[in-house]
Amino acid sequence: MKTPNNPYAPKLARIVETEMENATVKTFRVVFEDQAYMQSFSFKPGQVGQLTAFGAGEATFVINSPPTRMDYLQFSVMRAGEVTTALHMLKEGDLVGVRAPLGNAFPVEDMKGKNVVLIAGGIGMAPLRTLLLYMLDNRADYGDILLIYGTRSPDDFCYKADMAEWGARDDMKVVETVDSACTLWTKCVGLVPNVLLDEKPSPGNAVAVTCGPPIMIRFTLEALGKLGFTDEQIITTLERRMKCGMGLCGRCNIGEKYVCVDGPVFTMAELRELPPEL
Amino acid sequence: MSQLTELKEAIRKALPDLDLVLGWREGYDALHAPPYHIRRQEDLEHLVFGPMCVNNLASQLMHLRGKKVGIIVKGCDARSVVELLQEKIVNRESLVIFAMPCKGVLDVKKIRRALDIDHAREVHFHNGTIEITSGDKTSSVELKDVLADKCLRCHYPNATEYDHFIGEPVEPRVSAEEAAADPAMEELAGMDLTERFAFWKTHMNRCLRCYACRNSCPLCFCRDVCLADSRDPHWQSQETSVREKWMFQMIHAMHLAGRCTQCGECERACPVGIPILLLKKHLNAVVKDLFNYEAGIDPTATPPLFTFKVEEENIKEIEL
Amino acid sequence: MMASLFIVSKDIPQWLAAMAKTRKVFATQRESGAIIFKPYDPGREVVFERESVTSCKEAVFPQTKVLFSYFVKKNPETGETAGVAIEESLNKPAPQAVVFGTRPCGTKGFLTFDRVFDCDRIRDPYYTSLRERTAFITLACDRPGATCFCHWVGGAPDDPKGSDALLTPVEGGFLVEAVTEKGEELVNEARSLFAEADEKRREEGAAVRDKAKGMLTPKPDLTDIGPALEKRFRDLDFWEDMTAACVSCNMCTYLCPTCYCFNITDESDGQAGVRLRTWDACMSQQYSLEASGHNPRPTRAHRMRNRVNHKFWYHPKEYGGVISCCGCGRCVKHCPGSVDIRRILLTALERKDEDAE
Amino acid sequence: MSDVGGKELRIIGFLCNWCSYGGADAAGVGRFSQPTDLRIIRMPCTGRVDPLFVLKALVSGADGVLVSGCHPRDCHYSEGNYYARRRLEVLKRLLPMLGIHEDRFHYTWVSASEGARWQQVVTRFTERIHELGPMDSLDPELAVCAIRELGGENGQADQPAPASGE
Amino acid sequence: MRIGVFVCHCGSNIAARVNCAEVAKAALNFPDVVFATDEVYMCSEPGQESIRKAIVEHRLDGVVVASCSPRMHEVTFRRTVERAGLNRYMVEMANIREHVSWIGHDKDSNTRKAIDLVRIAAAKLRRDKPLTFKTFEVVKKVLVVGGGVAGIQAALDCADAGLDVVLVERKSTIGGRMAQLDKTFPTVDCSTCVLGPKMVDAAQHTRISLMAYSEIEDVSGYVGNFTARIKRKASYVDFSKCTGCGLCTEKCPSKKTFDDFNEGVGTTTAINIPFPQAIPKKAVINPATCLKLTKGKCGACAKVCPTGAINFDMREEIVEERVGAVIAATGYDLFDHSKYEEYGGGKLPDVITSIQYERMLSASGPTGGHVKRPSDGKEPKTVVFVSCVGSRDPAKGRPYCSNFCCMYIAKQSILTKDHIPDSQSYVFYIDIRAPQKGYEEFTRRAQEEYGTRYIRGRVSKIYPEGGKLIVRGADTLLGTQVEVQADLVVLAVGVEPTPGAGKLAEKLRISTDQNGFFMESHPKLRPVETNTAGVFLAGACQGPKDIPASVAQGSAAAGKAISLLARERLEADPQVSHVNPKRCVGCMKCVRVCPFKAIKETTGRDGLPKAEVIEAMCQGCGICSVVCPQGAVQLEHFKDDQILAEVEALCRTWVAKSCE
Repeated sequence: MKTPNNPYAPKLARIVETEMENATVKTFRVVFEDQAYMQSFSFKPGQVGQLTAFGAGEATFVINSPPTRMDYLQFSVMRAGEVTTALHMLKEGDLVGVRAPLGNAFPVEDMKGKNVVLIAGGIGMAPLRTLLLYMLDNRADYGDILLIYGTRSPDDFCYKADMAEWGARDDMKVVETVDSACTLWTKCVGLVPNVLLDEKPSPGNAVAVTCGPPIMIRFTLEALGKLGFTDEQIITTLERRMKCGMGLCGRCNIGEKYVCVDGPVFTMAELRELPPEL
Repeated sequence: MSQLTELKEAIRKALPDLDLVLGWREGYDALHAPPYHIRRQEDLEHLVFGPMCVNNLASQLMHLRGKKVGIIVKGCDARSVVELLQEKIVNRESLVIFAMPCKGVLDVKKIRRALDIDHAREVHFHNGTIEITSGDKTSSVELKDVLADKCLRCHYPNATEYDHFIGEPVEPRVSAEEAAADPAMEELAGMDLTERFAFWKTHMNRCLRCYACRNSCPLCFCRDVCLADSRDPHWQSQETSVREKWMFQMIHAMHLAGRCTQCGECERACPVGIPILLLKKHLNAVVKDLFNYEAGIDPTATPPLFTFKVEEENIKEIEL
Repeated sequence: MMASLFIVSKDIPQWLAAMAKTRKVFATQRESGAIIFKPYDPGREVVFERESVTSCKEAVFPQTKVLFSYFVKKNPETGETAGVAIEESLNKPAPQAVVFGTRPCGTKGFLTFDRVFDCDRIRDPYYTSLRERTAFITLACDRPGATCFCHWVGGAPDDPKGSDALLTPVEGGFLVEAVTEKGEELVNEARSLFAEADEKRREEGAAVRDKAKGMLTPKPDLTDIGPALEKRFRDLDFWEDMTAACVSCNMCTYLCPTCYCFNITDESDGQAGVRLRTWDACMSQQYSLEASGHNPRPTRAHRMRNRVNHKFWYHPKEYGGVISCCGCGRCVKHCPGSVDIRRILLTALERKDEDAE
Repeated sequence: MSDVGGKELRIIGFLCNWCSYGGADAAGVGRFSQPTDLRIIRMPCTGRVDPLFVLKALVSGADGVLVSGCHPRDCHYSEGNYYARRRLEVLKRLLPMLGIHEDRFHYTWVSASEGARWQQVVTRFTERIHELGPMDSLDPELAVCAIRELGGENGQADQPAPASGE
Repeated sequence: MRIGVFVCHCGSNIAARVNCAEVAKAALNFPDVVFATDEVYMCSEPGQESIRKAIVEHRLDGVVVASCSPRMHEVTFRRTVERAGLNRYMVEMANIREHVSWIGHDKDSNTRKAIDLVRIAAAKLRRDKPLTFKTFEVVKKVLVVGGGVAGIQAALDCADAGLDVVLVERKSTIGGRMAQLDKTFPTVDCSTCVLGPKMVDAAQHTRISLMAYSEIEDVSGYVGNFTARIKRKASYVDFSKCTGCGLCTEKCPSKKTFDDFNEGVGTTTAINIPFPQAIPKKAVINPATCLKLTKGKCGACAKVCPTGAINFDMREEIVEERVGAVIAATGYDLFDHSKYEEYGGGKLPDVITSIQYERMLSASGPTGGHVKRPSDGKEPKTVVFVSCVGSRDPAKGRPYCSNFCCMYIAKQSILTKDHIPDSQSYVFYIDIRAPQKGYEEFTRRAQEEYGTRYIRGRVSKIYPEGGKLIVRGADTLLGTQVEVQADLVVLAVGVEPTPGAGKLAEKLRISTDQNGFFMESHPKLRPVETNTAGVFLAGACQGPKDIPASVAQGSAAAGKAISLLARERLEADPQVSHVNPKRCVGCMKCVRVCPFKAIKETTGRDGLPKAEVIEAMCQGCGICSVVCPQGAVQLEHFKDDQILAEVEALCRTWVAKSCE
């Protein structure tokens, strides 16, 4: 029996497809069992969901498919702890629980008409994927799109098929980079912030969205500053340990803001208003 | 020169070479003396020492690894330090021990039971009695009635390991044999199995899983990565069932077997008065009996469960 | 408010028994020297003389709550997963409950829960289902202790906010005032036990309350506590000194009537399982520890900063200036290190004009 | 000798792989009949047997726990059973203080060739547990209740789950 | 996870007493089990094939086989799942034959038990992880400890196979006990003639480096990568210069030195070459009796030495060798018969040991091959041999049989007759043990052709009387007391481990049996292996054995070492402990208890101490795991969670049942 609007209760969803992105990241495409719910389901790019691996628990992931493509919801799971390990064990046809959408989204309306610089590192590509696909599906609404995506080594890239497709498009620019040179890699070599400085995107009428490991973010922010981007023009997403996903359980707060409801998307200007506790 | 002045003087001299010294300061009333860090010479003015200095400062040492730390110890606290030295959690070279001979510390719960006081504004000790001023009322009680149980049976009032010994050593209050006689243990021993099972069930039912016992224990230095709230390994669920709570106390007790110095911090810390020290006292007696070993005496010894003898004199194999 | 009534002390058990007929009654009882809330048991004495060690959070926010159970159903022929049955515990209605003998500070603490769990943004069905069915009969405080500071945070020893009925101890018994309809109902159910309180008793009651208020120590002005704490945010030395006595246990938060943080964990055998909501504590190292090993609040100093800031800065900022501390003093009184949150506040206020570093 | 007195009780055995597990195998090979209450968990060495496994079993519903390994001096890893002996002896002496009969737990040494001895150990231990009867139970875990209520025979979930842990 | 359960009937071995179909049916309800079946023989080719097929068809991640003991077929089924593409550790077994069907009569109880065993196997499997081997390089060199016949054989076989060998011998010459023997049974051929060429081969082999007069100081490391520190004792003779000419021994004035090689039959000089065929043939000074070393004067040897090899300032030195395998061949020592008061307590000069007698029989021995009574030098006419002196005598702490005494007694009685044709030998024996090829015939020859009189019974007393020794004993066959007036009594003293065996066992981290002999890994199937990987046993150090058995074991141990080191890299068993650095607080309790020194202290990223397992050294006992209070050290495949899952699988079922 279900209590209406019980925010703790996950909805059942079936895994329709899985894909190993790299050694530690597995992508799941899921569809709600309740067809009506699936049809009425809506979300905004950047919002997250809680996935339940029955038997292990819940963990938070961004919905990295765009709301413009609702055949399934896509989540990419990096194996790190108990729940993610349990999720990795799941196969096509298995059931998961989903609580979504949670949190806020990228300001896709405000970004309309602007040039967009996407800067991703590692698994940080996941939230940018949904944003990018959303923009590509509404291509006319946005200006120039530049994607800089860096990983440690060529094997670590996620969404390799997407990358190939985006790289082939002439209405956006893709720069793939790896931290250090290696054989058979003919594309860019260098750390993301340095590549960004080389690319020199203009801050004029632009928004930069960045997501990745903390160290990359730190230097990327510095680089964006050098390029002339203001705090209002820089958007990032935060990660915190989360449990409830609705601002109750306490742990994901930064000052009075809860990453799970007020985030995960923040502009740098917003972050500067919060206590420095990252 | 009073003992406190002497102590302050010793710390004053040592402080320049140390990151901090662990001591006690005056608390919100005269019966409480919370631990604090002496970093600067001027911090010394808050330093107090006396029967209200109940906390075992050795519990703090785990947090302070990597620093050069001074610590003020009572006799029983020193045993915890010795144990930490044994287990290499503390490096002797980066520790300066100021030993204070101790005549016993207060049990605030006993005072609350004995005297109806709300706010101990002033506390004075006159030979054998404690005089407490609360509001405009002053009442007194015999010190022996409000000392912590462990102090009534203390036979290690003086630290065995130290750099500075402040004042004169005090005589142990009781002999080792008298120390072994423990009314609480005798009470538990007097019960039959069913009664004991019920005893623990009742007590554990009250447990909040707040882990004050664990975190106050100087030897539970793995408190941040404790099995009780770990998912990998997954020993315990977060349920507040008697089963989980009791299981935790079993883990606590077994992990302390042969290591516990009986400082009593676990039991003192428990907000709901669960007599958890009983299990540890019992295991200490077992360890003493089996291995003739007492924890916290010799910094170079190996606790008995981390070693063995090919022939165990005191373990007789029992055939079914 | 209903007119004052009077009940003699020895009739209290009868009142409790009357309420216990149809409700779950929590009352303060002594166990091993500690006064705690336990389900009322006619065989056990109910004690009032001191504030209980535990708050009565358990009544509306149980330490363990099964959110739902689940079972992975199999096709009995093939063994393949056929579905997952999820059974929410909400389906079983919670019993009506009465909490008897909280102090005004503790009762008021539940208003913090109300603000968080039952607001425009979200309505937590587990909380509200219990909260709606729970009544609080509060005992006005006649002698604040060394650790009390309800008046610092907008409370008072006789503050009826959040209570359904308020008792005041007087000679031979208690003055009883129903604050809400629910309270009135509870009194009326055993109306024969109560007498109208005469003028003398009412005056005595007022005197008891005034005396208690008079015993309170002067209070500081906490208007600027938010900014003062903000000033100290980067001052980790400050927080380290303030937590020198802290052992980083969960006691302060578990005893606190306003702390509501929780954890969600699953327990399962791989096929059948439960999702549990259990109390959690921001003083625990694992509270904010991420799977990567990164911890934004790695030391007790960081964690204490968050705890104090949350009560006196973040929560007021979010909820119109209301401090989420009820001043009951449990965290001070029972802390194994006697960490005094008041000292932290006063020191922060003292240094509010001083910049960090 | 079949079942000891009808209804089976709940006995867990932790056996070291090298000696006692082999001893239990030898008992099987020799067709040395034994009571069937015991469920054996294979361990690499008694040195791996954390006394807490025993306690966990006893508070979780086991009526008896048996640990068996190589005789002293015969440990495959030289020293495992020496450590085990100390730990398990301490454990044995803790049990009565918890209100658990110390006879509910037994540790012993049985080599891979001692099938007959294994038969004796199992038989006597099982008899002893039957003399003691089932262990006093603690409240069942919530998770267990859920399994019971939801599990049913074919996994049909119809019963409501318990409300909470109040 | 997707688990398949396979219940084996084992013909009727299981099926007769367990309802296998019922077990499979029950298993299908267990968590994560998506396939369950029962078959007649799971281990058979079709049985294994059905597992393989099910893994593929049902996309299984792991398999539970309910059948016989894992000690029987775990390896089999690991291979089976590996062939189907799973990791070999993704299989768990439920032992429903040895632990169920063969021991329980009641089919219902058995079936319930079998279901529970499958339940715990599946519960554990859910926590199993694929484990992969790590490989490491090996040092293709073998350390052979002991230069007796077993050690020599092992060294030669290894060297012939192309491995470098370091042969370490405690004494100044190799050859061991066999070199002391005059003749060997049952062929009665010359011991030195047989052994000599082997000794020479060993000395001259280009791959063998011979370190005589040396001892093992300590051994660290692990299979494939041991480091041995070898102590070269101070011989005061530079072996590189000494030619073994023997001039020094002629001039040495200190002639009362105990003659070790001749077992005290006669004395020798302080500087000494044990016997003419010694290899290496080098002189060694006994510092206890050398006048120069004890009193500071003399130096006669140095004066006469033509090569200037004498060096009184020599000190012992430590040599380090890296080796991949170690063969222990330290041989045996002999029982000290002075413990037998009834045989004179070692005080009767004409009661000698069999090895002393052997030296007397030897033509190159101290008596030049003439049998003489030590007391008066007369030729004995009546010789009594007493067997089992320090063997098969639990009262003396020697419960075991020394294996070859019966045979050499027969040999020595035959040789006695050869040397002194008019002599009469008596043998007091308990049983005659002569089971090998030609042995029985040999003992019969002693009796029938050489007239040796065998008396079955223990000797109760030996005492001197009128220049003779009265040997009193029982003849248990006749049931009478017997007294023999003997000229010489030879005690067949039992075999015991060498005095240094215990110490060496510690250094090699191998165990010893209750009698102090090195313990083999399995008495039947792994007789020359030990429980420390890469350490093998040869010869009597493992237990009393005669020459052919020692030689065979030397070759066997060599074979094991050769096959081990034939690989370039070794695989480390992945069932080892690992430290989770996020949980480790650095208390190092694990380091303290590890019997294999396989855990070391390192520094973590936070600069604090952390424990770390050296995987190749870890043997997988899990002692560390139990002492780690926070569960940071976990033994793969036997993690806390895996064992807890097993416990909980049982307990939850039980509790759930009792709730009903």
